[in-house]
Formats: sequence, C-alpha cells, structure tokens
Amino acid sequence: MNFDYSDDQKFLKKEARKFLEARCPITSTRSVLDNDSKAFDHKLWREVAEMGWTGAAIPEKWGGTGLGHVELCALAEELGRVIAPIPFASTVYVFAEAILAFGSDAQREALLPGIASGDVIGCLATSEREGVILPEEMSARVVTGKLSGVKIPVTDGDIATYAIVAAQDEAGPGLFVVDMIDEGVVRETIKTLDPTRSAARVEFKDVPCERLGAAGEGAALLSNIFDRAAVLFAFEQVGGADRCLEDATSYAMERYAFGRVIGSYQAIKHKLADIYVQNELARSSAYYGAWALSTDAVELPEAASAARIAGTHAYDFAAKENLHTHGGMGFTWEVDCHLHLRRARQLGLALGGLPHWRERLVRSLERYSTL
Amino acid sequence: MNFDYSDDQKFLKKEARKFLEARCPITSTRSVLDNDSKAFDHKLWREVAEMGWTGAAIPEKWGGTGLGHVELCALAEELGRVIAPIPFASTVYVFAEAILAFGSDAQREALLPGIASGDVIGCLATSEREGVILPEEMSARVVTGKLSGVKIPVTDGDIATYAIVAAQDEAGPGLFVVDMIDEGVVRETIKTLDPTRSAARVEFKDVPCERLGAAGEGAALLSNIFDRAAVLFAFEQVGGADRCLEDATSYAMERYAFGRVIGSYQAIKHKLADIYVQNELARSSAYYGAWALSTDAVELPEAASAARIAGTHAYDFAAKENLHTHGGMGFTWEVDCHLHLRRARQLGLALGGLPHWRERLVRSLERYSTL
Amino acid sequence: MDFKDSPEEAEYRARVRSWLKTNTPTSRINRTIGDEDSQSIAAAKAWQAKKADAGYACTTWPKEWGGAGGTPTESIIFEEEEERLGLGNMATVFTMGLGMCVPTIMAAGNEADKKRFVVPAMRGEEIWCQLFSEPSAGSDVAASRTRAVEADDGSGDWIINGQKVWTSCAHYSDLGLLLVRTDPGVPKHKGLTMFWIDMKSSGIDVRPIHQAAGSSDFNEVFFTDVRVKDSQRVGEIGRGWNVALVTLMNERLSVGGGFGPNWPELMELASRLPGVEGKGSVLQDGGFREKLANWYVAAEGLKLTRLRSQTALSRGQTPGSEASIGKVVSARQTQVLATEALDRLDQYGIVANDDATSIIGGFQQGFFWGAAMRIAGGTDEILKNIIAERVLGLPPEIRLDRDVAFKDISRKI
Amino acid sequence: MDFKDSPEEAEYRARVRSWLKTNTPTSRINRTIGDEDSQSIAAAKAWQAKKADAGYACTTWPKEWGGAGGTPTESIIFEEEEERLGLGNMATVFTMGLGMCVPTIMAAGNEADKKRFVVPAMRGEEIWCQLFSEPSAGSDVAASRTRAVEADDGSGDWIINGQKVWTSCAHYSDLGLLLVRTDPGVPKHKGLTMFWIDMKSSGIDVRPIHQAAGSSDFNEVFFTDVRVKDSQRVGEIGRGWNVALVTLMNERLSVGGGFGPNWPELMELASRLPGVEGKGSVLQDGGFREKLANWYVAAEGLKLTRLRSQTALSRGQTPGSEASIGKVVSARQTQVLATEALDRLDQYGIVANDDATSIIGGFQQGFFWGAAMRIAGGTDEILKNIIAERVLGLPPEIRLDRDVAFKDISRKI
Repeated sequence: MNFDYSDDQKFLKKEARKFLEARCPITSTRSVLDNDSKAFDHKLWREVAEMGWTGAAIPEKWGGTGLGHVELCALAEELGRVIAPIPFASTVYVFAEAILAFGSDAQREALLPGIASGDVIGCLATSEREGVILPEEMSARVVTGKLSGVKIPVTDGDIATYAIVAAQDEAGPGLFVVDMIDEGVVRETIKTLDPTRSAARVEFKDVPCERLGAAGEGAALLSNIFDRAAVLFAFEQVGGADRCLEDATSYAMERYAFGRVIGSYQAIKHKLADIYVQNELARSSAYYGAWALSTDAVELPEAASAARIAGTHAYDFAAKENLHTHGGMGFTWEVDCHLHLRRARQLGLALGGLPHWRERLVRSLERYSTL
Repeated sequence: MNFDYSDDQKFLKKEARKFLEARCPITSTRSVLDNDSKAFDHKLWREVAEMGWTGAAIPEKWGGTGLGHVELCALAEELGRVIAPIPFASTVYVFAEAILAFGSDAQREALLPGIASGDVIGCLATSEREGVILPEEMSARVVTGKLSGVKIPVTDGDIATYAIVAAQDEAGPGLFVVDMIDEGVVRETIKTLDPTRSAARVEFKDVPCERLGAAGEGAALLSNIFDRAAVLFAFEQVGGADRCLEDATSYAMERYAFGRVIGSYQAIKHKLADIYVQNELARSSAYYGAWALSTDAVELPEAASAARIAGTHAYDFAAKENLHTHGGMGFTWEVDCHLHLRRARQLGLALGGLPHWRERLVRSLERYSTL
Repeated sequence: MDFKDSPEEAEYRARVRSWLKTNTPTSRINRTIGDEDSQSIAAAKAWQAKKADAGYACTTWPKEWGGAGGTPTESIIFEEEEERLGLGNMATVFTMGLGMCVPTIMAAGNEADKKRFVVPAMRGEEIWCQLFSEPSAGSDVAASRTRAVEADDGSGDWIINGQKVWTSCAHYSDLGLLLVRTDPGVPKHKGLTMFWIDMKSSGIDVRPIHQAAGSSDFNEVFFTDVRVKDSQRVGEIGRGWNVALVTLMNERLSVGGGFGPNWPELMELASRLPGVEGKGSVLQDGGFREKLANWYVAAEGLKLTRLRSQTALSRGQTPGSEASIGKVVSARQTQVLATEALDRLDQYGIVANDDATSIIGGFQQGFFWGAAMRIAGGTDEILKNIIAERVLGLPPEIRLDRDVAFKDISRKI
Repeated sequence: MDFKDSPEEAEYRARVRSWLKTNTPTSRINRTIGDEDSQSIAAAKAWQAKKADAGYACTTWPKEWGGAGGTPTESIIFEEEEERLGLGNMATVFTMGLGMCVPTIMAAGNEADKKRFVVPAMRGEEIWCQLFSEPSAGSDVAASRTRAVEADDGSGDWIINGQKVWTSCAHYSDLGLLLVRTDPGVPKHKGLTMFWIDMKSSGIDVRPIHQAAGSSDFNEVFFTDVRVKDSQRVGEIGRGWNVALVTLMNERLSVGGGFGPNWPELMELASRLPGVEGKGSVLQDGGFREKLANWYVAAEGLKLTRLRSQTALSRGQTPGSEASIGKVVSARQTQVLATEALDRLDQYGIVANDDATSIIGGFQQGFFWGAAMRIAGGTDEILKNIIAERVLGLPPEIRLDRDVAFKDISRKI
C-alpha cells in the first residue's frame, strides 16, 4: 500500500511544473482566449510532444516514452494548474487511451506514433444535441463503412486530424475511427463558455471510417473510454483547483479591507479551508482512480466516477470562491479568475455532466451490493 | 395586499407570549420529558382551552371563539416557541380542522364543542410501517362499520379520546372517526425521539367507526387535511426556530473564548445570520400559507407544501446550529438545546418527511405549468 | 394577512392595466444595464416621461416633487403590471438616480439642489450614476482615496483627482454623486465629503471595464484636476460618510430579486431534456424534482419576504432587516441554478448561446452574473455582517483602522 | 500509487488473519465508549494483553517499549482485519491512553515515568483519561482555571482544586493527564503545568454527565484539595501548554472517521423502504441516488485521505494537514445521513429504536452524536481555523487575551 506519487514521479512533476511555468504562462492561455482565430498554442503543443508528454502512456514500441499512467496523471495535474491551451485532453486522455485500449495492432501502429510525436490531434465525437444521449439513441449512422451524421459539440473537432465517432451500424452502437482530413468532413468552429479550448460542430457526409473494437460493443467501449478519461480529467481538475486555492490565498494576504488583510477575516479563512478540504478529498479520489487506471483494476468504474464527481465539485467550487475572494477585481477580464471558472465548466461538461456520472456510480454500487 | 399580522392579531400574540412565559416555562416541558408516565401537561392543556385557544378557529355556534385561522397561526407560533408539551397539534391543527372541513353537521356538533372546551383530545392515525404509505396501500380495514388494523406511530394516540383513522373499505380509501374509549382499542405508549410529546401504537379490533366525508375519497381528504395542518405546523416551526436563534444569539453574547465573546467571531456571526435568513424565508412562506388556509384559496396545496418545507428546513437548521453554538454545554441534558432538536424532528416527521412534501409540491407546480 | 388586492387596490390595478394597454412603448430595451445603446436609452427616457405625466413614475413620492403621492402598494402594483408586459427593465437606467442618488439629495442636499434635480430625474431627463467604489475601496467604501483639495485661487472651488470604479451607466450619465476624501489627516470615516458632479466636466475620463462575463456594463472613471464648485457639495465637509450611508441604505432596499431565469425556466428546460440515462425527461428525475422543490420554496420565500418589507414600509415602519436577505439568497441561487442547467445540458452545456433572452443563454449569463451579484452592492460577507450586527445585535468586527489618521492606515491596492 | 498489498504486506495480513482466527475474543463490547460495563472492560483488557503478547498492540512502537517495531502499514492492516471481524471497538477504552496520554509521557515525561507507565498502558493493564476541558475552557483549552498551588508544608507537593469536564472513561480510568494553572499572574499560555494523576486519589469526584442523546458517556471531574507530588509533574512548571500541544496533536491524528452507520447502511435501508409516493423503493428514487453518490464520494475520499496520511507517516513525514479534514467532513455527514434516514422513514422515523447496532437505531444515535462530533476534539470552527492558519498560512485571529495576565482577562462561564 502506498498512496502517493513515488519519488521519481514527484521529480517528473516538479520538472513539469518548472517547464510549464516557463513555457505556459497565463499569457499563453490568454493569447488563445483573446484571439478567435487561434484554436490552441501550437508552440506549446510542439514542445509538450517533444518532451514526450503526449506519449507518456504509450509504449515505446509505438513511439511513446512508456512512462505509465500514474506519470501521465502527474503531468495532467500540472497542465490543469496552468489552464493549458492545447488539445492534450482530447488527444491523450481520450483518443490515445481509446486506441491503446481497444485499437487493433494495425490501428495502434498507424495512430499512436503520431500522437507521441504531436502530429496527430485526436478527438471523440459523441454528443448530438442538448442533454444526455445514449449510444442507442444516436442518429449518426455507418452504412457500408461510410459514416454520416452531425456531432456537436466536439472538443477540438475543428483541429483534430483523427476522430473516434460514436455511431450506429447494423450491429448497433459502435465506435469508428475517422480521418478528419476527408472532404466529407465539414467542421464549423463554435463558441463555448471556455474560449481557451477549441470546439466544433462536425458534419460527416459519407466519410470512410474504420471500426474500433468489436461490432455492437459501442456502449461498453464508450463507457470504459469515459472512465479512463475521467481519471485523467480529475487530475487536471485537482491541479486547477489547487491553483485557485493558491491564488485566492495569496490575494487574501494582500488585499486590505477595514485596515486588515481580508485573509484575517474568519469568513475568508473558513472559505479557503473549505476549498482545501474539497481539494484534498478530490486528490485522494484521483489517486485511487490513478491506481485503478494504471492497474486495469475491476474497481475502475466506481473509482473513475468518484474521481470525476469529486474533481468536478472541487474545481467548480474553488473557481467560484477564488473569483469571489478577489471581489470586484475577480470579475474583470484582466484578472485570471474567470479563466478557471470557464475551464472548470469545460472539464466538468466535456465528459458529460454530474447527473449522468452520479447515476453511473450508483449503478456500480448496486452491482456490488448484496441486496 | 397586506403581508403581516393585523394589530389585533399582534396584540393576541403578545398576550399569548406573556401567558406562555408564565404558564409554560421550560420546566413544564421538562416535567413531561423526564417523566415517562406523564404524557402531557394537563394543567397547561386546561388553561389553554379556557383561554379559548383550542377553539380559536371553531365558530361560536360550535362552542369556539371563532377568532379565525390567522389568529390560530399566531397562537401556534407562540406554542412552538415554548416547545409546549400538550396535544394541541393533534387535536387542533389536525383533528379539529378535519372535522371542520369534512365533518357532517352532526359530527361537528358532537365533537367541536368538546375540542373547544378541552375535553376532547383528537389524533390522526395513518402510518402503519416504515416509509411513506399511500391510502390505497393501507392494511387497516373497515367492514360493516367496524375498523380493524394497527397504526404506528400515532401522535397522542395513547391519550386521545377520538381519532380519525385512515383505512379502506369497499369503496376504497376512506377516513373514519373512532371513539377511542372503545374496548376494541388497544393502545401502547411508544418511545419517540421527542419524549415531550406522546405517541402510541394503536391496534383497532372491530371498533365501531363513522365515516368522515364521502366514501372512497380518503386520499383527497387526507391530502387536504395534511395541507391545512402543514400550515399550522409551519407556524410552530417558525416559533421554535426563532427561539433557537434568540437562544443561540444570547449565548454567543455571553460565552467567552480566547478573550472575546464567541458572538464576535465571524464564523458565529455568519452562522447566526444564516439562521436568521432561513427563519425569515420560512416566516414569509408560513404567512402565505396562513392566507391560503384562512381564505380556502386554490393555492393552498403549493402554499402548504412550501410552508412545510421552509418551516422544516428552518427549525431543523436552527435547532442544530443552536446546539452547536452552545458547544459542549449544548450537548448536555440540562441545557435546552436538545429539546428543540427533538421537537424539530417531531414536527418535521409527524406529517411525513420532506421527500414526500417535495414531491407533492412539484406535482402542484406541474399542474399549473403549461407544459 | 391578505395576499390579494383590496377593492381599492383592484381598482388601481385595473386602471394601470388599461393605461398600460393604450400606452405600451413600441421601443424596448433588450440589453443588460450599462450595455444599452443610445436608441434604448432614448426609449427608456420617453417611457419614463410618459409615466411621469400619468403619475406612474415615482408613485410614492410627494406631489410637490412630481410624484403621485401614492401608496407603496400602488407602486408595487404598477411594477407588477409593467413586469407582466416585459417592461421590467425599462427603468433600470434610472435605478441609480431614483433609487439612490436623488433620495440622497432629497435627504441631505440643499433646497436649490432639490429644486434643480428631483423633477428632471423623476421625468427621466437626467440620468445619474453613483461614484463611490474605488480599486482599493470595495467592501470598505469609507477607504476612498479620491482627493478633493480646495483650489488655491480663493474661489472656494474644489479640485478632484483620483479614480472610481464599478460605475454602472457612467458613460451615458448626466450627473454623478461623488464621494471624495477632503482630509486624510483624520480617521477614515471623518475625512470624507460628498459632491454632485456634472459628468461632462472637463477632466473626467470614463473607460468601460471588460468583465469576466465578456461584456462591459461597468466603468472606471478617472478624475484629473476636475474642478467643482463648493455649491455642489452635498452635506457638510467631513460628513460625506454619513451622507453615503443614506445612499447605501437605499441601495440595499432597491437591490432586486435575482438575475435572469429562475425555477420556472429551469423547469421548462428540464421538461424537454432527456432524463438520467435516457429515461423520460429531466423533470421526471427525482434528483431534479427534489432540488426544484427547494428552489421554488426559496424563490417564493424571497418574493414574499420582499412583499413583507413593503407592508412594513406602507405602515411607516423601517423594513431594513428583511431587505438584507434578498441578495444573499438570490445571488447564490443564480449560480446554483445556472450550474444545474449546464449540468443537465450535459456536453452541450458548454456551447455558448449568445441570446441572453433565451433560457439557455440566460442561464449561461447567470453562471457568470451570479458571481458578480455575490460581490456587487455588498459581498455575501458584508451582508451577513450587517444582519449579524444590525439585526441580531452581535459585536462589530474588531477594527484596527478606526482611530488612525487615514494616511497612516496600513493598506495596499 | 498502490492500493493493494505488496507481497510483504500480503504475507503480514495472512499472518494476522490466521492469528485472529484462532484468538478471536469470545466476549465483546456492544456499547459506546464511556458507557461500557465492567464485563466489557475486562474483555477489552484481556484482548489488549493477548495482542500485546503477540506483538499486535501498538504495532509501530519500538520494541523497548513493548511495541513490535512494525510499520504504519502493518498497523493499518491489523486494524482493518480487526474491523472486518467486528473488533473495531475493542480498543476504544485505550484510545485516550495509547493515542494521546502515553505518547505525551513518552515525549515530555521523565525516564521514571516512561518506565512506570508505557508498558502497562500498552498491555491494557492501566486505562488513562485526559483532563483538559473545563466548563469555561472548551475550544479555548488554554483558559483552564483548575488551580494547583504549592502545599505550604514544604513537601513540594501541589494541592489541586477545580473542575474538569467532558472526560470520557474517567469513571473507570486508573490514571489521568491533568492540565492545571500554576500561575494566574502571567498570560494564559504561560501559567499552565501538566501532571499525571492517580484517579483513585482522595478528593477526586467523578460524576457522569447526562447528555443530550440520553446516555452518559462523559464525566465531570471535581478536584477538592487533591494532593499530587511534584514528581508527578510532566514537563517544566509553566510549560504545560507546550506539553498539552503534544497531546492535542496526537488527538487530532487519532480522531476517527465518523460515527455509526454510513452510506452502505443507508443504501440498504433505502432498498427496503417504499419510494416517493409509493413507487418502487427509495433506492430507485433519483433524489436519493444523487445524494447517495455524493455521500459515497465524500466517505471514500475521507478513507483514502486517511490512507494518504498513513503513507506520509510511513515515509517519516508529518501528515497533520490531511488529518484535520476528517472530522470536519465526517461529523457533518453523520448529521446529514441521519436526517435523511429519518426523513425517508417518514412518520415512522420518530419511533425510537434503542438498538444502536441496528441500522435505524444507529442513525437515530447518529442524529444526536453527529452534533457532538462537531464539537468534541475541536469544533468545526476551530478545525477550520487550524487548516486556514497552519496549512494555508493565513493570519491568526486577533487575540485580545494574549499578553494579559490570566487573572485580568475578561470572561464569563
């Protein structure tokens, strides 16, 4: 039993923090925020790939560094702290993980080296409309190897070179790998609540595609892909939430009201203590998720759900109260509080909202119960 | 439009407070708390009846004072403040209201004067087991005018002279008036979380009974009876919650920690402010309920549900945080905090728990919505 | 207790309805306060003048000041009827003036000022803004640093330098109520003085603030050697804090009931979204229903609490206590409802809907503006302190700055 | 990160299991701490001795003190296995001694005391209680007033008068760790001294406190001219507060994870209660499911957080930060879960179930004890202050009593 990063992992994390502090200052995120035509920070993406981060969980034989999933979690935490404006989550936590877990050897060979090198940007397209959508309700269809349908929103759908698309064919719900460079792919960048990340409405018109995993298994595959991604998202959430706590705390030590720093008022002290408590609980759940992910444990479904619920709660709460602690300044565009508020929502919705995850969790608990 | 007590009602309320401060000190409540064989304060019950309170909403022709429902609400608020150890709620808010609303003239004439004089103690018997029970699920049966079945818990069931019992007959769910002095009534006093109020398991063995209201209408009648009672309960809850706030505030002004009164710490100040906010919201909802009750408004169902939900929230919260504010002393038997904690639960459960009331409320809202 | 109109009230309501029917303005405001274009402002001014002519502007003000000498209940009835027709935001550009600044002039200004300002404000001819907050004086308004020094030319004029912030409507206001420091050598509450100021004065620079929600509804106002006459002073020199308290008390009374869509809109949205795991609608989900019930109870409780305040007002009592509750509850509820709406939209919740009048767009705006509401006009913490201290009588915070000369107080921006 | 046993750990666990299988005590404790009868205490003592012989009592203590010199992980494994067999409460009467008092003796006592007390406590032969809290010194332990004055007979003995409160186990304890004021003429933290005391000493009167929940698990302890030798002093005169801090730090580390039934029991209860409006079970109601998910997440988060602390311990780091979280979250959750259980029982929830080992009885106890847990061992407010100040580095509360002689501090009971 050991519920912490190893010394090597801590070293990696420390180096990652140093790197991101130098290469991903908030001006990097703001350059994407304030520029509608800039979908992500290309330079940072390149550098991150060169550091081997995009291939951290990809075995060396497919071009990765083979560090492992816990190491990837450590990197995710650091990327979350700095609100990194790159398609890392879509490409690494979702697309690469899906290919790793369910791709054929041919698919792995074709796609994983590109992810490790940073040439491939991947995305996952499932949503088609407002509200939760089940695989068997999706209208996207695959007929004789050609995909048709509309997906919205697709995070990084406007910049992805490959996509995994949930659609139905004669066998039922399935997942399909699509080369996004096909002319049948019509993408339209859409505005979201988090302009530091890119998203699109994507229409597929008879686009050639290749099945991922077994026929008719789309729902089960998707569920596992969401679980795996949820753990990695949770680390980004914990990183972001911790950063909010640090920012709020240091502002509370600087800002004076009524002749005292506001951090000396008990209402602020206890608010920040509440954030700390939520963050530490979320961190613990994320660690457990990391273990389940890295060991392919049977506990992954509930570990992932718990990590996601705790992570989403923590980041949402920390982002809101960080802004509140900053007072009027916190509500200005120039102060960074709203960037966390936006990213917290982006991370909290990109894999589906909490109602859906809570239900998933309770179903897992029911499975185990002897009732 | 006028959202407050009238001057006359305020005067009545002030007099009631004076009376109860003199005649219902906390020692009265404690004498019932600490004495298993004492079901209620008989002397106080007598005095309250002599003051005309039990007949406040009963027209003069049936022996009441005919003051009205808003006046009864004002009295309820004062009774709630002092955690009165008498069967007022069962007899007046529930039993008398039911007879007033649905009794035949013969039933009114037979029962209401006794309530007004304090000779009749009434109760309502619906629950049969753990959890919400619908009228059509009840196993109590009426066959050829004789009632059989078991009800538990029945508040004041051990001391009541009359009961209204929910049971089914050939027409479906119905309500039946029972003279509790019948030999077929077997009552067993039971312990509850609030020993300042009495309760029983009551078994009916072929007990003669008389229908209340129309045949097969039990569910609708019960629903209305619960709504009417909920408003009056809400005033007791508001009264109790206000008292908790006062007690907590004055203790916070007396108790020193770290060289200051604890009421000077922001965590305590804000906690007490939170109680104040909840209490005022509950008071407003109770007022609206009083208006709906006193005018037989079509808005009664949602007004009653809202009053009950807000009242239960407020009293539960105020009772918990009052105890907490008192620290270790608050957890002793000698300090009165736990009496409010217990009464809050008693009032919060006697008409059924909040999950049930929330569902009732949302159904009312759905009725009005144009969806 | 009567939650229905009395016969007189019903008659008044009927009269209002019939008047509104024949006089409804054709041009409306579809933008948030501070973000209105000139056309919207013209429409608002025209509507206010029309109401004034008919006795529906400042209904409760005495007739000598152009009011109708009506009851608070009449005022509520008119507002309810305006709201029913979607005219609720037609008067928001006048909120600062009629709700706070002009009442302050009426309470603390001289006769000439009252004559000069009250009626034009009431008729919508002049728009006011309130210049109190500063970068280093938010919750702590009395920490204002904007300086007024007497001109050295013997004119008795004052020269003002400094910066105000969070000034809604400043960019189209005609007049402002300005709190400045005239003596930094005395404790902070004692060195302040209040002035009214012509917003077109030379040396005033109004710059919009780009806000977290994306829009720019507030302003920074910079003062560089702005000259005002001593006759523009409202109240005595050094008594500015007492004057400001009148304004702030009025501000809290006029703080409204929540931002944007509320439980009915969320209920409507829920009825058309698929439920958890695709079964039925969200409205059929017990998790949603339970919260909906609680939101309804809180929202109705707030509405009724405001009506109780009005009853107190109409009886000549000072409400005050209930008035502090509104924003504490509604601002947080705005955040909570918006978060729930987004959560229930699932992945689609992140898709920006720019139409603030749509349900989804409204909740997305509410997601940001709930945060703003928890700060503006007194943070959650300030309001709870007010309740604890003024209503419950608990001790004030320990103050280290009260008896110190303002210039000697330790502080940072 | 590894949430499974390493090979060595698995081997240790197997050894523990096999030992427990052959040695499980036949007599158990079925009552809450402080409420045990003499038979329960005898059973607890016998079990502790048996564990000590086998190296399972105080696993991590050095062998010279009778420990097994084991790792924190081994200690956790043993506790987990004990818990699995329902033996979790067999050691609670020793919690004060082994978790707080004896570690304080080990840190601050003299060699003779260590020799005298450590091993008997470890073997369960002597039970300790902690005598810190007083009626006017709850959260503010350093405000203790119980006085010790030097005897005027030149013996060097101390004469103690005063009252302690909330002392669990005092009525059957052999020894106590006692914080007293030896000098009221200096600021409050500086005039305290620590002693150990024989609870059978003449002049000690232990009276049970009738608690809000009905039972009497704690005591008041009155001291009337109780004489102790100077050799019973733990640490220097006037340094009692520093000694107490050692105890309090250990207290927070050993504060456990919630009271009574938790989400699994509520889930079980829900599965057999009819749902809202009679449809299905409560467990099928979305409103319940949503909360169940959140409770699971919080409870598991707490459990995992405790394990993280243990990892830090086993690496020789001081945990501390995470340790403060446990009670803040679990005490409140105990209240919330209990309230939900009662609500879901509907009218029946009020019917008292005296069997605290049943689900319903457990939640009814939790309804009261949740309130107690939010107070005992540091109130919610104290713990949040600790997090804010010690973990986040925020300023301490403004203290008006720090530099004042204790006797001059304004205070009431």
